[in-house]
Amino acid sequence: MNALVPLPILLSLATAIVTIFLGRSLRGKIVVSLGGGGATFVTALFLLWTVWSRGPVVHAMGSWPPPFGIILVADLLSSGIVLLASGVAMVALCYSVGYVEEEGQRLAYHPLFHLLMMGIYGAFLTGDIFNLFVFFEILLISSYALVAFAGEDYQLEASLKYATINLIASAAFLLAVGGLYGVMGTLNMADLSLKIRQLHDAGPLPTIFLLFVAVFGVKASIFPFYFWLPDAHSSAPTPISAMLSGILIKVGAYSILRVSSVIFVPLWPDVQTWILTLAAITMVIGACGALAQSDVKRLLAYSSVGQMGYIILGLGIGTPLALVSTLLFIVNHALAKAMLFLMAGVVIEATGTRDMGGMGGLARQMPWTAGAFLVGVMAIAGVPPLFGFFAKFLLITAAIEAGYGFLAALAAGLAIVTLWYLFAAWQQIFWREGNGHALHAPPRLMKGPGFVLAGVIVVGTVFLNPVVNFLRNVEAQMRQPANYVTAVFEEVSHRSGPSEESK
Amino acid sequence: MTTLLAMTIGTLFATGTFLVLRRNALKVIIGLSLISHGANLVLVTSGGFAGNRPPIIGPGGVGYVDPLPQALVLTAIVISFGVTAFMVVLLYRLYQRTGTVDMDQIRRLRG
Amino acid sequence: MRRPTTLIAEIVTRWAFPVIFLFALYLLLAGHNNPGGGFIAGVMTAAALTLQYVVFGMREVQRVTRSSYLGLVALGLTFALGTGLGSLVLGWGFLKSGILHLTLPIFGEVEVVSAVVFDVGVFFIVVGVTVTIISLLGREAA
Amino acid sequence: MTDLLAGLLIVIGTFFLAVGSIGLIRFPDVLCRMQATTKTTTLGACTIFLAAALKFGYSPIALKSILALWFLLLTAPAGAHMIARAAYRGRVPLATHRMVADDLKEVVERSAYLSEHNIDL
Amino acid sequence: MSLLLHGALLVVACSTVLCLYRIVMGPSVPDRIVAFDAFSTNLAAVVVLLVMRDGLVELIDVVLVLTILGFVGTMAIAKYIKKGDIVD
Amino acid sequence: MKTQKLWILTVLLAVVWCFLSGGFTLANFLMGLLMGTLTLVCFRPFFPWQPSPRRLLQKVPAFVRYVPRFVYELIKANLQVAYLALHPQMPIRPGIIAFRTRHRSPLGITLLANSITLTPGTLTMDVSSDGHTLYIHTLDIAHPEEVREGIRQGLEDYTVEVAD
Amino acid sequence: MILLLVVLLCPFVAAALTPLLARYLGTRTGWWAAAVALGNTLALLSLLPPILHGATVQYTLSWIPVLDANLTLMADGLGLFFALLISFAGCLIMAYGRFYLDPREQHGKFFAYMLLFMGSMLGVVLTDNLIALFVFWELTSLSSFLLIGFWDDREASRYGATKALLITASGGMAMLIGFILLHQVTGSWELQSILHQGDVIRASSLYLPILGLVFLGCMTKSAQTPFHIWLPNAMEAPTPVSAYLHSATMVKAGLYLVARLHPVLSGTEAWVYLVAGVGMLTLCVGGFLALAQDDLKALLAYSTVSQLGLIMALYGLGTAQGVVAGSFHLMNHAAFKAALFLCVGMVEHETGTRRLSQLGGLWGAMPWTGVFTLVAAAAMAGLPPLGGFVSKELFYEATLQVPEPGVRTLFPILAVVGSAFTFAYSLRLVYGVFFGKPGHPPKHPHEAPLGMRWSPLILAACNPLFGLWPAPVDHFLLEPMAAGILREVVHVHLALWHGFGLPLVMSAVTIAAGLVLYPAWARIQQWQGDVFSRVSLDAAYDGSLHVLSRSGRDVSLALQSGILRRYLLWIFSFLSLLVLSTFIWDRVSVVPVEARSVLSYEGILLVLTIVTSIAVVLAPRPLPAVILLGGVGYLVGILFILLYAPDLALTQILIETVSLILFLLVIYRLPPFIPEHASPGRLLRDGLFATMVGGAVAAVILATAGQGYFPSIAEFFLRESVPGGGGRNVVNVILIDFRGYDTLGEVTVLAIALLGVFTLLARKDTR
Ligand code: NA
Ligand code: NA
Repeated sequence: MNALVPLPILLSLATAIVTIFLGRSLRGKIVVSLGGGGATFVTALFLLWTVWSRGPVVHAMGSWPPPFGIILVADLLSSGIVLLASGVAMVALCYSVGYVEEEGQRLAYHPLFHLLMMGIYGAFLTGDIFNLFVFFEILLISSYALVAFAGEDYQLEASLKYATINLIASAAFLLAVGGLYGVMGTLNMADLSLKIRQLHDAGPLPTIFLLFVAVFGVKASIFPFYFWLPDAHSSAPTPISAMLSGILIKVGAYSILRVSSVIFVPLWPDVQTWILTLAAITMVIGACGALAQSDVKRLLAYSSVGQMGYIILGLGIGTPLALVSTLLFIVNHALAKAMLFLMAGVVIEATGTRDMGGMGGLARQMPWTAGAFLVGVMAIAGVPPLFGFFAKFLLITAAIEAGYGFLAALAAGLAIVTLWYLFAAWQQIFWREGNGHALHAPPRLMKGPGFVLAGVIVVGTVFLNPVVNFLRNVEAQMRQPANYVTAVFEEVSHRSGPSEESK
Repeated sequence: MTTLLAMTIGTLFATGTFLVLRRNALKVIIGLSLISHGANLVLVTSGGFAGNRPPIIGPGGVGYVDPLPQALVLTAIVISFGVTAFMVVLLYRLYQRTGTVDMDQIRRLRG
Repeated sequence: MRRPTTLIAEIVTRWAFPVIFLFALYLLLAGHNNPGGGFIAGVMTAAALTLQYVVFGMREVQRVTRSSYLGLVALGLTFALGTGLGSLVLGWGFLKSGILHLTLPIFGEVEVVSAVVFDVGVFFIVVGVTVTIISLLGREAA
Repeated sequence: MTDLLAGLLIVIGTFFLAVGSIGLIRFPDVLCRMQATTKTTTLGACTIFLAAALKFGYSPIALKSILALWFLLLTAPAGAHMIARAAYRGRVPLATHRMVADDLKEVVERSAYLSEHNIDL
Repeated sequence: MSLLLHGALLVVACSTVLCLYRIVMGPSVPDRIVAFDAFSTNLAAVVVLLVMRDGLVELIDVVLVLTILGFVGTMAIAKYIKKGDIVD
Repeated sequence: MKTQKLWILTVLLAVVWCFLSGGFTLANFLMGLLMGTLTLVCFRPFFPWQPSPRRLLQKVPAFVRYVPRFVYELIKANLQVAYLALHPQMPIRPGIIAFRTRHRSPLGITLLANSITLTPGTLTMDVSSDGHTLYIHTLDIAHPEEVREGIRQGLEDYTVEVAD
Repeated sequence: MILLLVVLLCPFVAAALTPLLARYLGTRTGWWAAAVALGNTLALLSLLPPILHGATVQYTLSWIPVLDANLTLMADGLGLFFALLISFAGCLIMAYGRFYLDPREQHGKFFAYMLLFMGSMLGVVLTDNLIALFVFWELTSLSSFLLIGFWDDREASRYGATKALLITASGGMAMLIGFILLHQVTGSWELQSILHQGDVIRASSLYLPILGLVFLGCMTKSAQTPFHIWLPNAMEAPTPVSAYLHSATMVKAGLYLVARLHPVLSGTEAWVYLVAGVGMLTLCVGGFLALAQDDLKALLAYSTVSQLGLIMALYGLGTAQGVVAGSFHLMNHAAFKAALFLCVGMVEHETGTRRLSQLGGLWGAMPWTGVFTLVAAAAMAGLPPLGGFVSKELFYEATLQVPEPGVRTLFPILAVVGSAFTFAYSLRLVYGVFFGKPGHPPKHPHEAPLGMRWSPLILAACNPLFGLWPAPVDHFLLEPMAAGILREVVHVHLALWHGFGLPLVMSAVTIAAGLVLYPAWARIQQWQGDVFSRVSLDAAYDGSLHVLSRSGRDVSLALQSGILRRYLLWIFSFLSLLVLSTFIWDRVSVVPVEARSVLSYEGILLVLTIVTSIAVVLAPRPLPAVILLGGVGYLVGILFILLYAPDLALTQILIETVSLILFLLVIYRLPPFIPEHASPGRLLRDGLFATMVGGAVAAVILATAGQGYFPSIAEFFLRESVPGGGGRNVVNVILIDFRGYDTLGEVTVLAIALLGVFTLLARKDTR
């Protein structure tokens, strides 16, 4: 069963390889690509089921016991988010088939997509801090390539800026890993967790912790590290925008969650103020940026900045309730923002413009698209009854309970601003008198995926109890790093491989 | 050794930073390369300098330096090579399409 | 036809190339016990091929080698993934290396490590990637 | 004995390396500097390689040193030739006031003329 | 012997500095390439001296690599310099 | 094709392999043959040179005469450069002279050109496209014809015997 | 009782089905919607008997039990009254809407939204759970948004929709925080439990915040001054929507909540001053504004504002009398105001205009409409023998008996003033439309179709009924409702004739003052026009949105300048700040571990590296810069040798050469370095930043390198390399075995880089 853990990563890689081998065969690439994505999704389901029923599952690469070898750990958090990622990826893939032009698909689109997914899954599953760096780089470089995929000026520009900023972050990551290794002599997260708890004097660890937070903050696009996001997320091909905003930025939040809940547990007070401050500023910046946009994708991108502010805010408050809200935000934003991007792509395809001023009146011609878009808008704006509301509600509750009245008020106030710009955007696109231009009908494969996500959001709202219950379990597991550590080191006693024989 | 190396690495980061803050995109990429040199050296420095022979097991097996940072750096070097290669080509394409490598002029995306 | 470089450069390169390539192979095979390994060997090979490009010109070399290096990358990835999956299927976990001790007539005691196959995969990938990038750019520059 | 010889070679090699670098600094134009490096630096390095070969006797180090030596002797002149050619054709300013002959000038100018007017002979 | 080697290392290191001077000061690009070539050869010598000093067999491969790559690099630069680049 | 003649190259490569693997043992040599073959298989068209063993053997005496001459010139060259480089006034009279060579084989031209570069005060700068004229930069030219004569007698006589 | 759930879900299900049914029903969709509402009304009536006996009807559907957010349905007198109001008014208005809407309009969409609203509104009044209540509360805002924007091609509709949404949602957000605080105090989300804890709540330090925040929500929803500004703009909605949402039901949600929380929040001075004070203010402001309107719907909108203020004031008095009076007036208001809206709708439908200046003398053409309007307006004006008269008398009486001394004289005066305005604008409405000079409407007026007249007839007929025969109202509606609010048994005995007393005098004064005010409407109109062109709450709303969006644009343009360097300055400075801060605040010490001394040549090589890297910065052209970069790379390789890392040295040197070639191939095509034109100040600044970054990095290294709090795991690799990994080169064994996964990732990165390059270069088109 433990072999299930690396499978999402390996399946993605294998799919990528096969699609490279397939050369320029379009049909073959699409079939393999969708098949691989589907298989990964199914694997992720099994993985989550396994973890749910058996507790954290650990896979030691090469059978080398932790802390020496690299291990992959699937606990509820990681397997849950892997499932989320693979689901959204599958939807985005289907969309891509309709969206990405044939030549692009014949080129490297499919392998790059799956390699991106490989990086994402790896980053979620790995239990080794340096391996995390490697997977970060995988997902980053494939996203640079995908952002620049269609080769337009602005895409190249966005990709260059995105890559530059993230390269600096990578250097900082190495600095942090080097520092951590210099002090602790190990790279395994569970081992680090054990050892840091034994320390009486934290020494330079606060520095390192903050460095990690900053590095992950770049991925999570916290202020002042977010500058790449509005450019990259708005310029990328639409399904990639959906993946970047839906899943990729969550990797940063996830990593902060990981290092703070597993490794640096005793040092949390040292960074909490920073995190809260930056999260608050991020929320404001996201709102400011979104208010200024007339380009629908750029607006959605800025909205992602703001949402990341909420996610990080919950993380910073750090109470169980706040963490549940953060998780709920992650799920909500992953589904809703991905859906909004996909639908924005439909609208752009139909009207031939990204400028909302040039759209209008689409509700008459595309009522279902309008409805789905509205669901997304409501979800992001946290309009009840969709579960985006509950994320917001829990966050505010948690902030109040933890005594952060100001932050609660800020979150509430900015929620209104979010509501404003999203509804205004929706109005601009779907209401008003149409400009009378003939609409270009987007392929069905582009519309379907958005509806699927909208459906998932609605169904998820109806069955919110199991979702929240699951997230509470996730949170409870996170709160007990001992579980994680035990699961990792139990691995040693369970395994018996050739290395045992040679000793 | 640590102090002098720290100074060296600091200089690599500083010069890299200075270059990254220039207008010419090529300088930016060169700056990034310097920074990644620095970062690689950080990793190799992290293990400290105990030991005085390369980690290649031979007779009289003591005094090896810490092999792990070396392996990590190897990975890091390769990765930064890959990324640099990509960026160089990206820059090339950008120049082809926009006719400039001036980062102050490559600012269609703003606001 | 105009020479991309000169006669002297060409002749020296013809002499140097096999040595460099052999050295690369040596680094590949010796890598497990001495400095070297798939990556280093791969870059070395790529450097040798680059030298060929530089001296003989892109067109000439492509006429001679004719192969697609993208396929080489995919092949290398298959090698690397294959060794990992092989051990996974055998129930040892991903990328578990096996060691085989052989005693051969002339070579004496030889250790065959399955991880070396992985290293060969790495070698292919590195050669493929480096050479393709350089030749693509070279074609642009030409 | 071998140690003594090796030591001597090291001294010689080091001397030539230093001289090469000094020449590199002092000579007036690129072609003259090249004269310094291709000869002295190459010989200096070769001498030191030889010293290593001598010091370690029949050993991997020695064999590889010899290989490196051979390789250096093979390639250094070719490299120098390529640079010199590029330099001259790129019209690097030379110390012309000291030059006593230039047989290449005419040839290069002719070929430059031909290539400028797209004439392929 | 060790003292000699140490001295030799010192001298060669200084000689490397001279090469660097030429790389930095140019004035022309071929000057820099020549200096670069000499620089890598000097570094190869440094490595050989280190090998001799510490008896580290493992490092000798580096010498070969440096020699080979010095050549490859020089050829590449020599080929790809532009006319406009030759003179600063 | 002359595949049958490739064995000599393979053996040469096997020797190089032995250098690389640190010893002339049978195992290394066999491995070298394998690797040499691999090299030739992979990059066959890069090796147009097909030496015949007999001609190779014939060249040995010439080669033996050439090597000491070359080493002598090499040392002389270095001392000369050292003298010039360290001399306070730096008494040089540089210039570029054309040199028509008797060599006709590419290998010979290359050998001569390299030898010229490594020997006193001369450096092969360029070679004409037919390969028959070498352009040589010289550090200290008293008279161009003297330099040409020096090269002819000091090197070309020997290299022509070795490779042409 | 599951019936409650059925009643609640029925409109939602019906709403979902409506677009589908509309394809077959066409213009008859309205009947379907009205039938649903009627069914709901009947079902709710069946709940009346138990509630009359003081029982409550409950049903719980668990939704998110882990968050205690369940669909706890509870119907008591208050809830049932509202539910009946919602369903019954819904039935009448949707039946009316079927005629009102043009056959070419999207009936399916319209009635789906209406039913969605009806369900949401039922949810508000029938849930016991505050979270669920909030959910429905926001859903009413959403459906109101959709309905106001029904004619989405009109700019004014979109403006009104957004305005209503923003203001009510803002209040809702405040209310949500209030609920959260309430939950903190009481530990429950269930009203059943919260309503028992009045003393706890009032004693809590959070009482004032709770009161303020929750009341803010009620104020915005019920259009209390100064948040009344959205209601007039909401009149852009089709008239049935105005009648239903913006007079009869949705705007009463705030009143409902005030009534609902009456037991726990009232009983303090703060309650009276806040709730009643705001109510009184709203009463007067609304009336004053209503009188001057030219647009009939605007007049009705402000009148609604005013009347809602009246009811709010009554609830705010905190007395049982006030509650009864308020509840009764609420009922009356629903009847007369809905009737008036429908009548205005008919006028508009038949004449094509709503402007008083274009109307007049319609009595002859539209007698039925005229009668309905007259009756309803008279009720609004508080004339006997209509229900409005009774409730106004009760209002006066209640204001006269305020316990708080500070407002004992003020409130009655304000009550009279507000009512005088009410009288005046009622008069203006009736007279201006049906009497006086005939106007010049765009269409030739005639009576509205019969089907359209039924609903206003029924609604208008309620008014004399309430006034002349209040007993059933007392018994079946008012008593249970008051009991629901006050949570105690209340006996109400309403009568048209109250006997002589101060209230009657006040009524007389009201009528007199109203007659005085009426002719002044034109002057008031002019005055308002003058003032509002300079300063108004609407302008404040628009201005604040404008300021918000402009400052958003300014901030994002300032930060997202498009200039990479500025982004990097932020990032670098923040990274170094973060790092350096820990050395100061967290007192991280910098005590380097020096395990090895520096030999002379090592020193030279290190310094050489430093110098070379600085030389890269100074390089004048791309090529030298790249060559020097290669030099740095080689030197780093040599440093690796000094650190006993042959594999690294090999890799570094190889990679450096290949990178050099890559750079060469590219700069071959790139332009030379452009002059930076950097001022010395900027160079100095960049230099300082660079130094700061370098210093921070050096500090981190000094603080961490080789500190070794724990033995490194590297021992394992050295030990296991040969036996376990089968190789003596530990680094290689780590790479391809112990940490082969990293290597797999690393080569994947390379492959991706290639794919990226491949794609970039495959796109052939150039500028
Ligand atoms: Na390797
Ligand atoms: Na290796």
